[in-house]
Parts: sequence; structure tokens; C-alpha cells
Amino acid sequence: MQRQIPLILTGVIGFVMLLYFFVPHPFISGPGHFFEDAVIIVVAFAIVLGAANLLTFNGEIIARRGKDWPYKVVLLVSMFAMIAIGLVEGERYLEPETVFSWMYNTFYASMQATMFALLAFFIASAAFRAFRIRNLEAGLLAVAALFVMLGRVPIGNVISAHWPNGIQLPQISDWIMENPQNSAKRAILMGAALGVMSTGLRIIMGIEGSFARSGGNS
Amino acid sequence: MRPRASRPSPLRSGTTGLPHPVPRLRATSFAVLGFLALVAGVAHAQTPPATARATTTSSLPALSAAAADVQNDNGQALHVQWTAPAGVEQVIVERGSTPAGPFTVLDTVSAEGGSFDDNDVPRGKPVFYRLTGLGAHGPTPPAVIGPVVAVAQWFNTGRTNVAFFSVIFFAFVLFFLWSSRGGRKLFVRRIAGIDAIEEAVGRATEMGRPVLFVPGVQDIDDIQTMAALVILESVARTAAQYETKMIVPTNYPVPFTLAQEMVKNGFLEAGRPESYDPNSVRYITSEQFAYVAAINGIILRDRPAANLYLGAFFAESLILAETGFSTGAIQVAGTANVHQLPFMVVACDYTLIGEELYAASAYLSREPRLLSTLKGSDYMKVVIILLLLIGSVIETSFVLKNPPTQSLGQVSSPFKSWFRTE
Amino acid sequence: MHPANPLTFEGLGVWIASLLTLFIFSFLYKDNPFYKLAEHLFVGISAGYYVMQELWAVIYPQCVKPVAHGEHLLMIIPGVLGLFLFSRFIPKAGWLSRWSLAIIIGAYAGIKTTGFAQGDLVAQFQASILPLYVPGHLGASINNVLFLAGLLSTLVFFFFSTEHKGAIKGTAQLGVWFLMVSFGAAYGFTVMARVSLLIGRFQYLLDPWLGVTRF
Amino acid sequence: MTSLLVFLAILAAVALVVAFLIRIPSVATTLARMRRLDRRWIFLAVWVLVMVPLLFPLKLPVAPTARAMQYYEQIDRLKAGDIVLLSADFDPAAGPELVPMLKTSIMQLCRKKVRIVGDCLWPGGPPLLEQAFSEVARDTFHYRYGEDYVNLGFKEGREAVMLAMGNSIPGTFPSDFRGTPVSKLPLMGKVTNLRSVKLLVNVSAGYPGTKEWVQQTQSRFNLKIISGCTAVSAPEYYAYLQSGQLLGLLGGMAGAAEYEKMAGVTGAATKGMDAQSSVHLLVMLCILLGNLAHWAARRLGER
Repeated sequence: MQRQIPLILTGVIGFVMLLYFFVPHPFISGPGHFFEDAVIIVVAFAIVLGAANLLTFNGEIIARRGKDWPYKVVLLVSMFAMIAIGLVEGERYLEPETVFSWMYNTFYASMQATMFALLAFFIASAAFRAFRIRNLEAGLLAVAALFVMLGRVPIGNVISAHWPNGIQLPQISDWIMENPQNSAKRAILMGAALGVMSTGLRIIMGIEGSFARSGGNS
Repeated sequence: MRPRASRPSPLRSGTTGLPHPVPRLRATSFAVLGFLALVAGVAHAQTPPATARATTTSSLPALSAAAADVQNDNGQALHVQWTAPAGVEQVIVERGSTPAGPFTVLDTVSAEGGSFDDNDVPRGKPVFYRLTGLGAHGPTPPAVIGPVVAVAQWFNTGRTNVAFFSVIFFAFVLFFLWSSRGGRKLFVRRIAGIDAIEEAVGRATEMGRPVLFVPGVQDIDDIQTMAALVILESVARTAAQYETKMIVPTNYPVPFTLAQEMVKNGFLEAGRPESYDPNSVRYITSEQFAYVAAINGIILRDRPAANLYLGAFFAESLILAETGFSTGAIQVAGTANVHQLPFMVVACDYTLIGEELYAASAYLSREPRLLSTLKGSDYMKVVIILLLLIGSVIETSFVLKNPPTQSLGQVSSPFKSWFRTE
Repeated sequence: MHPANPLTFEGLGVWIASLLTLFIFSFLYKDNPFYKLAEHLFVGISAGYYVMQELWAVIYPQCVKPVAHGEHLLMIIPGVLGLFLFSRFIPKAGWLSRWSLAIIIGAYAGIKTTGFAQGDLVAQFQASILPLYVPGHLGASINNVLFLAGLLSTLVFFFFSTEHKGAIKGTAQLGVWFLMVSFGAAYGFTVMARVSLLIGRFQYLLDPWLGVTRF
Repeated sequence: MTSLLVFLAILAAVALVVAFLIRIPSVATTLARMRRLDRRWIFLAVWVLVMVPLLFPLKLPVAPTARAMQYYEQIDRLKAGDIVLLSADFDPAAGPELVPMLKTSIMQLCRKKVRIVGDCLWPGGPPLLEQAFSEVARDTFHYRYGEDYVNLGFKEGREAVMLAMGNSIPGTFPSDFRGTPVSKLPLMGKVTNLRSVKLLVNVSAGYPGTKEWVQQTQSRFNLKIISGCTAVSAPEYYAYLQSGQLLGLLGGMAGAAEYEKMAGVTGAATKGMDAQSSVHLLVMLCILLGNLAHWAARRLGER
């Protein structure tokens, strides 16, 4: 029972949302609209749940003085500080002059951007140490990569400015993007679409079921 | 044609969304859908679409206009069109429920556009529009058009082609599901990547070093993680046969438990449950870069001879591939996250590309669920390839008959046009 | 331009942000306590930030406010389902969270299935029906043939129901070549993206922090 | 033509010299030893090659490509008073690539006197959108909040939000990012659902983003979409461009720089292009040198 009802519910909701695409009539689109609105709210709670998980998980490490526990204290304190400021400042918490906005700019924006900027360094060192042209396939990859890297930036314009029209570097890189690149990418897109559709079908038919295991106290 | 909807619809919506009275057809469906229908919208489509012409109230040049129901919608939109006399720059669009008004202004729009979509019409009720042109010489006399009724449709005919593809594909998947559950063997070719994995494990054995298996960085809700764990079981079996140590770092609690299960199973199936080391599956952390830094540490410290990265990978793929490459290990990778594949292809000895990851897991597990999806997709691809070939021939002959005058792609054959989605 | 003044509220923010930026960059030398501090700070701050966004931008205006005003009473249902998600912390009531997952998984299964069917399957298929010869447009004709060859051969590569032998093997091999070109292009674009992010960080360090503008 | 031949000749000469040098054992040994180079030297090179062009700009010419022109023209075709939806689906991680596009898009929309409804499907985005709106629309073009533009802020739900907006935008966003009820914003009275917007300008960093807007809304609500996206997602979107599901595409900071060039501004993207060029050259050099080192090592019989 505890497993069956959610599975049936999932199937029914999925089927309504599927039909909703083909049936504009309010008999289907009415429930469809309701599910759209409802899922927005439930997903929001799911994100809050993520924070709650973070709390229990790190709280447990702190409690048993696990590895790096002082850092976990920093983590939880900063999380609660952010929540407290947001609660105090209320609905207008994102106005430019609020403390919450200041925290966003100072901590969130700067560190998130830097985390990903680190990858620029790693990409260069990986290019040097782990980009091996060992066969024809890797060779094709390398040639396409070189053309695109050169053709997409101003240095490519400068090098090929006086080359015959049609084979200047930016044009070659555009052609690679629009033709050979695009055709292979489209095959991947179609294959991925079939994968998503069959997963959707299995969920609606109630034979996917892996989530029913992952939910609850398993 | 006089629209029937000029008299009030017998089924008017109540404010709560509950229909009154409930027709029989609806009542049965309610029983099926239960509380879902609480929110079902109401007004029934039963009036024919209405098209109304302008009735001008003045002899001065007014707009000549018409309004019609928007097809394939839920009965909330009407389309108003006009031809404005010269000198009219803007048009005030108003709507009312009687020809005499009162009218409420919807918007003032540029006359040049020639049309206005009213997307917030009460369903099934006759409405009237009043259009007034504005120009340098003052306003034109208002043109009142109507009544028109917005009507809901039961099937969006613009999406027949999507239904066509979906039905064919779903039929394939369900057929293979049914036949594989009935015990029919479904043939799937052996993926070269599986051989590469076995070879890698073999080499680790020769060198007496461990095998590293990273099941991606996503939680269990990503099907790639599931596919990776299926592959893990068979890798563990091979490793058990060769008596080679495994290291499996994980980053979420559920994959961690499942990975333990899989490795244990693999050792059990190979008949060596005593060689199973419970510490081989480790929980690291769910923070992306911390997890990667920890794996880097493992690679540099324990020097595994084979690194297998299978599952959902993101920006960290290149860091892993590079570190593993620098230790000279054999590396096999696989992910459906296409934008990470380039880094794996250049740094790994073998890469499972996109769907190959799922195919490998279906091949190894022989699970009807996975196999039927794989076979269904394959047959759908055959359909697509055939339709593309036929379509290209039709399109070519069409273009030969109607050579393009200036720009390409303006006209297309009826075959191609049928697949245009709306 | 002048360097940011750490004595103002805003300037202090720029100083802290810049120092944290450098803390994270210190990871390039090696993993160290500064990096670890920044990393944990980031995880905590972002979790708190997300909670507030979900609360003030979604849960409050979408659910709490309308229900409190008696407007959309039906929104009590998703609100309760949302709270059910937390039942997993109570061992005996954990099964309740499956009801909430049911609506999330069911709704997205339906939405994604039709979205992919329309946008990535039918529309992409339709756009791939190309004339193989266009009178007077030799370049376009060659491109179309090449495009179709790439698409079909890649589709054949992802075909698992027959052994790759003979003509199928050759076609699949062609598909691999097209795939490799596409990976090469993706490689180039990814390099471009990562480098841009670094440039952005350096621009931040130079301009609001140190007050150096040179262009 | 001559410059192409000269370029090819230089390439050939370099290749010949390298092929000759690699035969010299001492050169080969040095090259092979390079494989063990501490990668922090490469990090240092990246650092220098980004910093130096930012401090001493060369101002290499940016030339708009066809794709960026299409993006520009789609906005250019709008008429004064039209309403567009500007969905800023990104967060600070992609800021350097996407904020310049966002600002230039708002600038072009303001020049056309187009009314803008802004929203975010990424929780990290609303402050970035607000900063761009205040800087460009409010301060430069004196747009009035609530009448000429609104910032609806964030909404959770990814594809579900897109579909809900197709039904009703005020219903999906009952209040703006400050908590003001949309019924108090005059502009929102003119926006019923996605069918009432002339164009969707989507600035997108991934999921949810352009791909989902295309799948869920483009044909379903007959919506015209142009996309400014990160370079990582751009290759995938070329497929939507060819099929006409997307009408314009800016990819990454380079796309942003081309767009700035067309709009006649020198923004952060244009300023970054010199550094972008220099690091691209470095990465290419790394690929070539790395492989040369491998070949050298193989000649010497190492693995």
C-alpha cells in the first residue's frame, strides 16, 4: 500500500501531463495547470530539504568530532547566518541595499565564480599533460578543436584577415560548428530524446520504481 | 454564419472550478481521476468557432476588422485582425460582453501589425471587440465586431506528428518489454568498452595494483549513476575472479550503500565472498571539488593500474582524467554528459560515448526494463533513418521542380511540412 | 579609478570578496586550510541563500500567502506534500515522502517526455529532411549531403541490435569521425568558456578591488 | 591569398624544423623530460597570459559573425512598445560570459523602446538581473519600474514554470522580486501569458535554460526565442539554430564581444578578448608541445 499508491499517483499525474500536450481542452489542461503550479511548490520544499540534509549530515560530523569538523561548524554557522538575515529582512530581502544582497555579492557571487574559474588552469595543464593524439580519431578531434579555438577569437581574425573569403579562420570554425559538428550532435540529441521518452514511459507505466526505493527510510 | 454562442452557454463555470451541472461523461471520468478533476476547468466546447465581421457605426473610414477563435487551444484566446486605412498609426483594442459595451481597453498597439491576440478571454462566452484607430488626424470611428466565442478543442491537430512518433516508439518499447518478460532473448551486441574494462582489470592484476571505479558525481536519481552501479557489479565480479583489490569512492549516501551491495554481490557471484573488503567502497563527501580532490589523492597515493570513470561527470572530468593519465594507468571512461566527453576521449584509453553507457549496463544486467528501452530505441532509429532517406528523396525532387529563387529553405515539400510542429 | 575603500560597507565587501577569491586560487598551489575555509563557507552561504530564495520567492507567495488570504485554497495540497518530504527524518512516517516524490517525478516525466518528443525528436527530424541537390547552389548541396551522411552514420554508430560488421561497420566508423569532430568543437568551446570565467575574476580583482582600468 | 600561402609556408617550415630537431637525441630527451613538468608552471603561464593583456591591451579587432548578427537583428525588428520576456537563467558562475550579453541586450531593447519583463529560473540569478536592469534600463535609459520593465525574480520548478507561464505569467509570478504584487505593476496588466510576448531573450547557463525553453515553449506557445548562452552549451544549440527553433545565438564571451561590437559599446567582453586570444594560443601550444613530448618519449622507447 505504502508503495502502490505513490506509484499509481505518479503514473496518473505523468499520464495527465503527457496528455496535456495533445489535449488543449480544460478537462485535461485544468488538472495540467494545477500540477504545474503544485510541482513548483513541492520542488521548492525539496530544495529546503537539501539544506536540512546538510544540517543533519554535518551536525553529525561535528557531534563526533569527525574529520575537518571545525570547517563544518563554519559551514553551518554561515548557513544559519544567511537564513537569519533573510528572515529578518523579510520579503524585500533582495533589494540592492540589504545586508542579504551584500552577503550575496561578497560571499556567494565571488566564491561561486572563482570555483569555476579554477578550471581554466586545469584545462591548460590537461591540454599539456593529457591530450594525446594517438590515433586518427583523436587527430580529428584535435584539428577541429584547434580550428574552433583559433576561429572564435580575434586572433583568428587577425591571422586570416587577408585570406580568400570563405576559408578565413572564423568562417572555417563556423562551418565546422554548423555542419559536421551539428550533424553528429543532432544524432546524439535524438538518441537522448528517445532515452528520456522511454524513461518517462516506464515511470508512467509504474515499472521504473527506483525512486520508490530511494524515498522514505531506506 | 451566425454563431450559436451568441446565447449564453448552458454550462457556465462556477467560481470554485466545480462544474454545475456535471454531465455524465464527466462524472465517470471524475471517478477515475479522483481529486485531479477538482481543478478541471469547466466550460464545454460545443459551439462552433465564430467568425464575425465588423459593423461600422460611422460613414467615416473606420477599420475593417474580423475576429476568430484560435484553434488548438484551451478556449481562452481569440485572434483579432484588421486592415487600417492610411494614416492610422495605432489601434486601441477594447473588449466587452455586449455590442453596446461597456468595453475595457486591452492594449494600444501599432496598426502596422494588423492583428492582436487576446489571450485572456472567458471561455465559451460571446464577446465583442471595439477597435479605434489613432493617427495624426485624430481617431477613426470605432469598429465593433462580434460576437465571437473562444472554444476549447479536444485534440491539438498541430501535434499529430508528435503523437505519430511517440506512439510508434512506445509501441516498440512495450513490445520488447512484453517479449523479453516472456522469456525471449533480445540480442544486443557486445560493447567494445566492456572488453576494454576487462582488459584494464587484467592489467591491474598483472601489476598487482588496485582498480579504481568512480561511479560519477550525481546522486541516485540520475540514471547514469544507476547504469554505473550495474557495471560496477560486473567489474567487481571480474576483480574477484582475478583477486584484485578495488577502490570505489562515492559521494552520496544512497549510491554508497548500493555500491557496497554491488561489490559484495560481485564477489559472492565469483565465489570469493571471503576476499570482499568492506573498506573498498568509501564514502567521501558530496561537495564536488572536495570529492575530486580526494580521488586525486587516491590516484596519486595508491597508484591504481586501472581507472574506470563511469557515470555522470561534470567539470571535474578533466581533473580526474589528467591525474589518472599522469600515473600511466589504463583509463576507461563513459558518460552521457556529452560536453565532458572530449576530455575523456583524449586522456583515456577507451571511452563509452553517450548511449553506450546505458547499452553496456543493459548488456551486462540483461534486465528486461533496460533491454526493451535499448531495443525500442534501435528500432525507432531505423524508422528515423528510413523516413529521413525517403524524405530527402522527396525533398530533392520537390526542389528540382520548384528551384529556390533567392534564399534557401523557404519552401518545403508537403512531406517535410507535415512534420513541422505547432 | 581608486582601489576599493575597506572602511565603507560596499568597499569592505569588495575586499572580502577579493581575499576569498585569492583563498580559492591558493588551491592551485596545493590544498590548504584557506581553500578549505572558503569552500565550506561557500557551501554554507549558498545553502542559506537557496533556502531564502525558495521561501520568499516560491513558498511564501505561491502557497502561504494565497492560502492565508483564502484565495487558492487548493495550494494547501502541494504545501502539505512539500512538508511530507521532511517525513524522512521520522523513521515511522518516512513513507509519506513518497507521495511528494510521486508528484515531482510524475509531473516531470510527463513534461519531459513530450518536450523531448517535440523539441528534440520531431522538430530535429523535420529540420534534417534536406534536398540533396539544390539547383544553382553547389555549396549548399554539398553541405546537405555531408550533413545527412553525418547524421545517418552517427545514428548507425548508436545502433546496438546488430554486430558492427561489413557495411554497418564502415558506416559506424564514419559516424565516429563525425562524433570526433563534434567533440573537438565542444573541446574548443569549453576551453573558451573556462578561460572567460577566469578573465571575469581577474577583471574583478583589477577593477572594483585594485582600481586599475586599462582599455 | 598570399597571406594564406605565407601562413601555410610558415606552418610547414615549423613542422619541418620540429621533425628535424626531434631526431637529435638531446632535444628529444629534453622534450621527453618536459612530460614531468610541474603543472604549476602551466598555471603560472595562464595567470600571466590573462593578466598581461588585461593590463596592456592590444585591442585586437572583434568581427561579428553571422550568428551574432541574427541575434542583433531579431531585437532590431521589434517595435516600440512591444513586450519581450528576458529570462536570465544563470548565476554568478557564468557571470563573466553572460552578464555582458545581458547588459547589451537590455541596452538594445531600451534603444528600441521595448518593454521588458525579466525573470530567473536559477536561484542565483535575480540580483544579477536587477543590477543589469538598474545600471542600463533605469540609470541610462530612464526606464520606469513597473511600467517599462519589471523584474519578476526567481521561481523554482524549471520546465513546470515555463509551462505555467504559457498559461499565465501573473499567475506564475504573483509578486515581483521585491514582493510587490504584480497587480500593482501596470506593465503586468498587459502581459497575460507567453503568447503575449513578442520575443523571448534567454540568457542561459545550462539547465534549466535555452534547451528547455525550446522544448517546452517554442512551438507549444508559438514563441520566438533568441539565446545568449555559455560557450559550453553553445555547440548543442547549433542544432536548434539550424532547425529554426532558435532565431539567434550568442556563444560565450566571444559571442558577447561580437554583440557589443554591433551595439557599438566596449563592454567587459570586448575588454576580455585579448586575454581570451592569448590563453587560446597557450592551450593550443600546450596540446602541440604535450604531444611532441610524447612522440619524443616514444622515440626514446619510454611509455
